[in-house]
Amino acid sequence: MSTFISFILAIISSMLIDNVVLSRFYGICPFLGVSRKVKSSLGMGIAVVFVIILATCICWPIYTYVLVPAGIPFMDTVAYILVIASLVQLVGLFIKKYSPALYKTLGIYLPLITTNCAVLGVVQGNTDQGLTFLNALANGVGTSLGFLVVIVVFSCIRVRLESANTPKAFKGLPIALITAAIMAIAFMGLQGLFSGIKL
Amino acid sequence: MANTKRYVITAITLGIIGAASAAIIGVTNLVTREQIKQNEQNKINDGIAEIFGQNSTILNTQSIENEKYTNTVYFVKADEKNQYAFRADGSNMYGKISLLVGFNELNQFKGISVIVNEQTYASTLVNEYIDPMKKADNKDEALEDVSCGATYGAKLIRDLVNDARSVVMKINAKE
Amino acid sequence: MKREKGQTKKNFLKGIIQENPLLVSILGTCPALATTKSLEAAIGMGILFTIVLLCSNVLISLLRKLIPDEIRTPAYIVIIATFVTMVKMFTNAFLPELYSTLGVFISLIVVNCIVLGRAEAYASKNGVFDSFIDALGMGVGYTLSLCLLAFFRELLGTGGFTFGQIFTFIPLTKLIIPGAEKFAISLFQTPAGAFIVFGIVLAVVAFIKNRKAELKAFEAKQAKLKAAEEAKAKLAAQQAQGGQQ
Amino acid sequence: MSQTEYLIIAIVILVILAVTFIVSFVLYQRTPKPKGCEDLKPSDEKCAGCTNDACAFYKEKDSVESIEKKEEK
Repeated sequence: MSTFISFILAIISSMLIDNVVLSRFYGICPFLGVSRKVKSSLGMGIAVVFVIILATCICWPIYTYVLVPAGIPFMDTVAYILVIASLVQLVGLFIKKYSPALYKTLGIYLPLITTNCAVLGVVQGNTDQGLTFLNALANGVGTSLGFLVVIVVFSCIRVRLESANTPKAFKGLPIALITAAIMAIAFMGLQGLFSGIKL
Repeated sequence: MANTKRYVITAITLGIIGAASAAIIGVTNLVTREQIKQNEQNKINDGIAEIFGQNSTILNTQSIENEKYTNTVYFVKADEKNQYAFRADGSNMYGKISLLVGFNELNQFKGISVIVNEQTYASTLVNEYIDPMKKADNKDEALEDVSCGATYGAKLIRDLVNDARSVVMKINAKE
Repeated sequence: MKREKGQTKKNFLKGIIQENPLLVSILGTCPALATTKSLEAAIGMGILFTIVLLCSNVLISLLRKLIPDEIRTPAYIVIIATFVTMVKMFTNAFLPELYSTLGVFISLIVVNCIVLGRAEAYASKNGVFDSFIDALGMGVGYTLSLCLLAFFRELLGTGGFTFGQIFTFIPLTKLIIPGAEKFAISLFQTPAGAFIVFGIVLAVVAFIKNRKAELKAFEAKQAKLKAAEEAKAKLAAQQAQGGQQ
Repeated sequence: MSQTEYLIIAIVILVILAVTFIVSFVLYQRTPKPKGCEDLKPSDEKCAGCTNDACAFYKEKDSVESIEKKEEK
């Protein structure tokens, strides 16, 4: 029972407290770039959630059962980037062949995910921190859901930002960064949630 | 005909790139492997010096197999008494930490030092739990008030220290 | 290919001013926000980034005729991943503090949009020397903009600069402005501060760009006005001549 | 299973990963877009903010704009 609780706590912790975009800074490029329309950012978020969970499930066993016994743990980055890139292409292939509707919404983001820092950041972070598989999976799920939550919330704000009369120099990206800073402060408030939990 | 020729060339170039990258990584590995091991060893020496004082020397090491991990016990000779230090590794949902836990010849808890700290909240763990333990003059009492805290951090440290204590007890009993 | 006289200088300066990867084309923002907590970490990150960019640009421009067009991107990704692993191993061995402060962000250079972007946009089309200069310009430009961010974040966050924690061969020096420690706003050391500093820096860059554009538009209008007056004056002179004959 | 055998297995797995990546990359490029999506041009609505010029659609976007410019002339 306690492992189940710690699994859920790990998900919530990496989703809200240690949010991937606002406090660990992985995945800022798509976060700033693509979050103009709510629907497009939702599509991007779902694609990232799908790829992160698949990537964690594949990369962690590769690291522990293949690379470490073989004595070449330094090859982890090469293996992860190959796994993530082939995952993205295979998922794209699958979507292209079997579901045109899904391709219409997600198709444009798939090539972007390979250069998305969040996916490799999470996978590399899992093994660098030496997490067990359960914790790594929880970290993956929590991080991707956190990414989805933040990117959708940010795109709602950003839609309203377009109509706000910001000074000429701040139009576009600078004002989006300042709002992201305010969101980061809000998320920082959740910092002490778990250090006091009695288990 | 031209098609297969193109495939052959592609395959050869990719093969060359793959072989070249493997060679580059292999050579860098050979160059840097000793240095990385040396860095590890320096960290452990600093840890032991921190716990047992500067003039401590490592007599010999013995590796212990248990269900979770294989780790080494360091037999340390400090101020003419042979004492023990055990390196305990552990991880929780925030990441891995490995501590060097020192015991004097009467199996009393002597000190603690952090070798590897990959926790996401690395600094909070050190400030809240490990520094007070180091500063406290009565070590055993400091150990108690840390291990009664039931947060994830305290729980992890308590497990590691207890692991170390059990291993050192076993070795002492044997001798 | 005729080499214009100033091409290498222009090619180098392009990376720093016109097409600065971080401040103008806003690429590679992930490590920029994360590693600029201290000036030393920013310098370290910049150096590592420049090394990877130089090696990958040179090797890619060497092999550009060999790699068939269809599988360019996978070959580039493998080459960049190799150099990143090499750099990671060297930092782990010779600069362990830099390795532990940067942590995951050294491996994130592989997915950095600049490295793949420069490889695809420039190195696959130009000669080795041009790609080297372009990579050097981009690397120096990226490092300078990282140091700009880190300068403000560390100055405002801790009231001064500490050197020697990461590059341990420098003796630990703390250049703290006397009395500034009390006014240090520790918000700038947190992620929120990174967003604020980056936003304001981008706003200043946008302001300079708008100002330049206005100046050019103003000069263009002036030139047009002058040209119109000259045309009128020439017309008047012709009529005066016509009148005298 | 001595370490060298593990090493051989690891190298084989890495090669398999690389081959699957390249094969899937080529197949992804070759499969035609689904029927309804031929006209999925990188419209500005989705690609507006993104500055990642290494992405495949970015190149299409340039080619699309260059075609439009030619039509205007």
